[in-house]
Amino acid sequence: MTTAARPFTDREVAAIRGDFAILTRAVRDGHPLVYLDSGATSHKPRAVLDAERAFYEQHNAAVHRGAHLLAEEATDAFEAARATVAGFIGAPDHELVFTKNATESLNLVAYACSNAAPTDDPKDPRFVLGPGDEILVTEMEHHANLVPWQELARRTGATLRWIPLAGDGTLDLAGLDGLLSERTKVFAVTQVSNVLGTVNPVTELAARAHAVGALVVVDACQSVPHLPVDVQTLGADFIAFSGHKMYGPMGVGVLWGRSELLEVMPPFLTGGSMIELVTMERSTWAPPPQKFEAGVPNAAQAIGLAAAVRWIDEVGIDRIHAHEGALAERLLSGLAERPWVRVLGPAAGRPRGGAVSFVIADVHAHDVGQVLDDAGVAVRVGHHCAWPLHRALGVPATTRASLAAYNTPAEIDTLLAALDRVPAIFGVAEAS
Amino acid sequence: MTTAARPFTDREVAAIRGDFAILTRAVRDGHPLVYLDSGATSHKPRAVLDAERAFYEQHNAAVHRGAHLLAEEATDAFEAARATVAGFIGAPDHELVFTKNATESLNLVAYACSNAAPTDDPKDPRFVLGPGDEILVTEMEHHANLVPWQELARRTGATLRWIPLAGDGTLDLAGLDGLLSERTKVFAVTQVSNVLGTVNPVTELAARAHAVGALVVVDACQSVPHLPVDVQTLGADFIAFSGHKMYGPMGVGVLWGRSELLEVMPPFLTGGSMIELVTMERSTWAPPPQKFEAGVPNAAQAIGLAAAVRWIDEVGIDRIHAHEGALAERLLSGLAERPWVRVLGPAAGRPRGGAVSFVIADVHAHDVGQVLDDAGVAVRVGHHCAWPLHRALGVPATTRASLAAYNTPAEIDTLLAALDRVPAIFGVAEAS
Amino acid sequence: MDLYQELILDHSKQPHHAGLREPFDAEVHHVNPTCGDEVTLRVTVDGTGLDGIIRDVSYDSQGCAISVASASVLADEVIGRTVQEALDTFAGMREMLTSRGKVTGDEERIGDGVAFAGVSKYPSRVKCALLGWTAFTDALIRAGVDAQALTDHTTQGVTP
Amino acid sequence: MDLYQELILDHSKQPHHAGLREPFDAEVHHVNPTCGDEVTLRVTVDGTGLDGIIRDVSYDSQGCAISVASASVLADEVIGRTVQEALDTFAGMREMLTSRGKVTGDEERIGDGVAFAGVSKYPSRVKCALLGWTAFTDALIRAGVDAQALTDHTTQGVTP
Ligand SMILES: Cc1ncc(COP(=O)(O)O)c(C=O)c1O
Ligand SMILES: Cc1ncc(COP(=O)(O)O)c(C=O)c1O
Ligand code: FES
Ligand code: FES
Repeated sequence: MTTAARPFTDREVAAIRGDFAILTRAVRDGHPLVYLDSGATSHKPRAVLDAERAFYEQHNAAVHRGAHLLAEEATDAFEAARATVAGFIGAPDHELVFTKNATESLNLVAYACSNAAPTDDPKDPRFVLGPGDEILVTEMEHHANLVPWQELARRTGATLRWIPLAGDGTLDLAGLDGLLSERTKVFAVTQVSNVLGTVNPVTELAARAHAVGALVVVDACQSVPHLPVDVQTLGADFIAFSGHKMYGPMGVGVLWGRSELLEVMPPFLTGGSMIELVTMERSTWAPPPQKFEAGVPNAAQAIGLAAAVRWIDEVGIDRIHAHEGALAERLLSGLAERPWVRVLGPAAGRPRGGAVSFVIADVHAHDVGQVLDDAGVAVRVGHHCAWPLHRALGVPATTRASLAAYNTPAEIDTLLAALDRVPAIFGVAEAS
Repeated sequence: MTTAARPFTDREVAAIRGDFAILTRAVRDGHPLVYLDSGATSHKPRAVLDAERAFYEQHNAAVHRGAHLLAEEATDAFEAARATVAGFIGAPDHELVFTKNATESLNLVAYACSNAAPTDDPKDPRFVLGPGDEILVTEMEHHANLVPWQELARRTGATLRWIPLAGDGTLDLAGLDGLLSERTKVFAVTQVSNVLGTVNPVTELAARAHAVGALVVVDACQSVPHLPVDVQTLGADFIAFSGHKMYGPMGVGVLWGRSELLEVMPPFLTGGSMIELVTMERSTWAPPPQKFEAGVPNAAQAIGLAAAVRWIDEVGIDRIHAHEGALAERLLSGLAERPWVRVLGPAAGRPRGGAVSFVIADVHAHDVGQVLDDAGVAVRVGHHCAWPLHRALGVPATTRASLAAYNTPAEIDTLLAALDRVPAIFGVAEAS
Repeated sequence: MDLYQELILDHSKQPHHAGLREPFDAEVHHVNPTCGDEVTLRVTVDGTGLDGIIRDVSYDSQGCAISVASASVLADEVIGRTVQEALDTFAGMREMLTSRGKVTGDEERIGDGVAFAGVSKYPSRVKCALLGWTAFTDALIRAGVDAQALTDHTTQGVTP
Repeated sequence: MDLYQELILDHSKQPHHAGLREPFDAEVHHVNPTCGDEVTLRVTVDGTGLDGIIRDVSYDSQGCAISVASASVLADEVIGRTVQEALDTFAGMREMLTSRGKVTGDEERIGDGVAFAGVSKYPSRVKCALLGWTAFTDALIRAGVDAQALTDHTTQGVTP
């Protein structure tokens, strides 16, 4: 990443937007769509839809299961997709597991841990949890990186602990020494908050967790689509992300894991394609990544995701990052001019991802969102699957604008102008 | 299903084939593709690809998560897809859970059972397994309906038992009384064998399993695409099938369950969209089907699957069944004329699905498949993810031709003609 | 936008009968899981049949303008009425709200509830307007009103 | 089709050195999980270095024509050779087989192995032709041949 990466010029954004048919849509009485909900799911460029379709129309077959020409072509395309996506995060191919979404990826690791409970086979002790052991998460997590660990704790008798949120929307690391100990078997943390845009110091946190022997699982859903991520330097043992948030199709996610760990980690979903030998009595497993990909794989979606990665590579992830950063600054300074709006999360100028959440006193986020929607502006409202975070912030719900490569400065201005209708409609004092 | 349903006429098949761009492909030195591997995955008609693309280009959004127009449209489309697919199997909408494939559907039930292990909450005893309890499967199962139960047995201490295969490729039910008892908590069986085409008497078996209080899980992967399935009369408690085998996209599967059971069954994957309340300490669950659909759903694929169902409805599932039946008879009688070929599974005239597997003495199935592939004929060779079945049959591998609506009598003849090269190449006595 | 009718905004700013009062026969707590909003609602009802009289409805509503206003209108409409009348109003509200803009609502039947007609065009907000109402019917059951009679009655005339 | 060369068919019908013989220094059992085929293979080797002499290779191969013929050619090519020569042949075979039809194979180096050149155009059959060879190298290690030397040597000149 060159630090000098520039936001896209107007002409460049216009070209980018040309790749997304949906962006020409009119919504609600003819307003042009202003889509500021890419944190929930991004749109998909034509290249991605074309890649999926081409696969179905030319090479469709069950991969890793056939010896005929189509099956060979499909398998080649699927494995090439794996290589492309792996390369994007600096990983070797065989460390990349395709799942259906990040939620499955995180559940995969959590269930693999309970499958490592001591039985007949000796299992790698790093995956074995029991009473007295601890799982450390944070109060900032998306439910997908919280509930699976609550459930792992329930299944194994381990204890769930968490790093609390600080007032400024960062993690309160003051008590970290007391939270990390030899008992900590797993540390799960998000790289970028899906609500606040906070960028967590994952590398530093991972080093501290590794020092006590914990496995480090990073939720990279909101980082991989928005900033360069390199697993070689990140410090994590596993990362999880979803294709649909990074210009890729729905129905495909990724789990990356260090090969040394994937080798010894027990499987999760079992069935076809992930076995080595099967008798009625027992089965043994194929090597990773196949061990974790049971059933006929979602090859079309993996191939679509690879096309998304090529698309990102073409426009440049560093430029996407710079572009979203500039838009976020524009939004933050616009909001700062409106005293009735309170932005949550890191102050302007601090590192942040492309999500900005705010509240308006006495107006519920859903009502704010409805007014914006009425002007064609799509944002997300509610707890954004991060309910404990909202409780810690003392707000029931927030309004979130989240950015992607195709957003423009003019769209930020449309959002701000639509927002200005809110005080009048709901009788909020504009000076408050 | 009218018993008088006719196979497709030549003109009708030609029209059907027109919906599948891939069927015009040339393979291996210009041979027209003869695709007889639909049991592994079927091709997808244009209407399915168009439906997915239209969703992405017009309504793409994260379903059940947003309040803006696109999110509402996407949610409506997704729920309409659920209703369409549910209607196809005679189920009410809320009993239909979207998964990524049948493998996930089956794992879902198996893991839900281990999540029902007695902890703080009282769980429904039907899902609670422990030492002394039994899981009954059959020797005919696909690995996807075997290994998850082996693993459930391992996790809970329950015992796995199985109904053996009879010599004619049906289930040997002679000892069923000894296998079913009050200890049997789960009975898992396939409706149609993916190797032999055997149609199992599921309704009768389910009644016997219910009589001892077992949950009945039916693998409907090879039935739903090929014959009318109505869950109201089938007798099962759960059925699992995959979209990609029934003209739908990859990356989507279905679990159907009786609502009374889905209500009390513990969840499997946890995270966003499947919760009711989340605190750092604990979470509660949304009602089904959401309880079982964690994460941003594979809406595009579900919508594609609904388009596949509409496509099937248009051509008629009863006619597909009749068509495949006629093709299977043509294939079986062609094979019967070749003494060096041995067909496995039910004799001609007995009820069977659209899969025909055979062996040629002294020629390995992969070599047979290669000769066929060389003539453009795509079949599957190997153990077809049913290794124990092959062991029971005493063959290491078989060659399987499996049928779909788009296959023609001429394609069967091409297969037979290509097969006739095998004895010469491998020096097999043709009279043997 | 036709969603935020003056009447809805007024009720949401100054909800009628708000606050939790004693005495009460039953209290329920309902959550809208899609947004996390909550309502605590109490009822006092004389009798257990459809002819029972609803003496009081008091509530604490944490939510959007629609859900707060809906609880307020609910209280206005049902206090002092029979269970049967209240359930009629609920059935009328639900019919209108789930009609996707097709049913405008009958003022005779649902009173100020007609102000919520615009909600039916926004499927994700329908739950907001129904939150108080489902809490209310749940509370009636817990207060001893015959559940079967209640269900039979409220499912009449409802767009499925 | 250029896959089933006469030489491959001959070897598959009458595999050379087939059957499991005594004595042996190591026996391994390898499975091709994609098809379930199996090979049991024994080696007898004098010495532990690259200069060790392979005295015998005996095997029982359950599989397709390609895998049976490959094991047969393997035995022909390596019996009586040094470990170093055998590994050279393996490296050459692997280079050719994984080349997707680009490398035709060097008869000097891999002998009758050149008959398998056509396999490289059928990616799903490459494992068939390599099954015996990976079993063989595994058996060498179990027979005490220095594993590091072996890996270093066989990864030379291999198309990645
Ligand atoms: C009978 C049967 N069950 C289960 C499966 C598993 O389906 P999937 O791989 O799509 O999960 C298959 C196909 O692979 C099958 O044929
Ligand atoms: C930070 C974060 N983690 C996890 C997820 C879960 O992703 P998915 O729903 O695609 O599994 C999301 C998005 O929903 C997210 O933003
Ligand atoms: S947004 Fe929560 S009830 Fe309306
Ligand atoms: S097909 Fe099994 S080794 Fe060739």
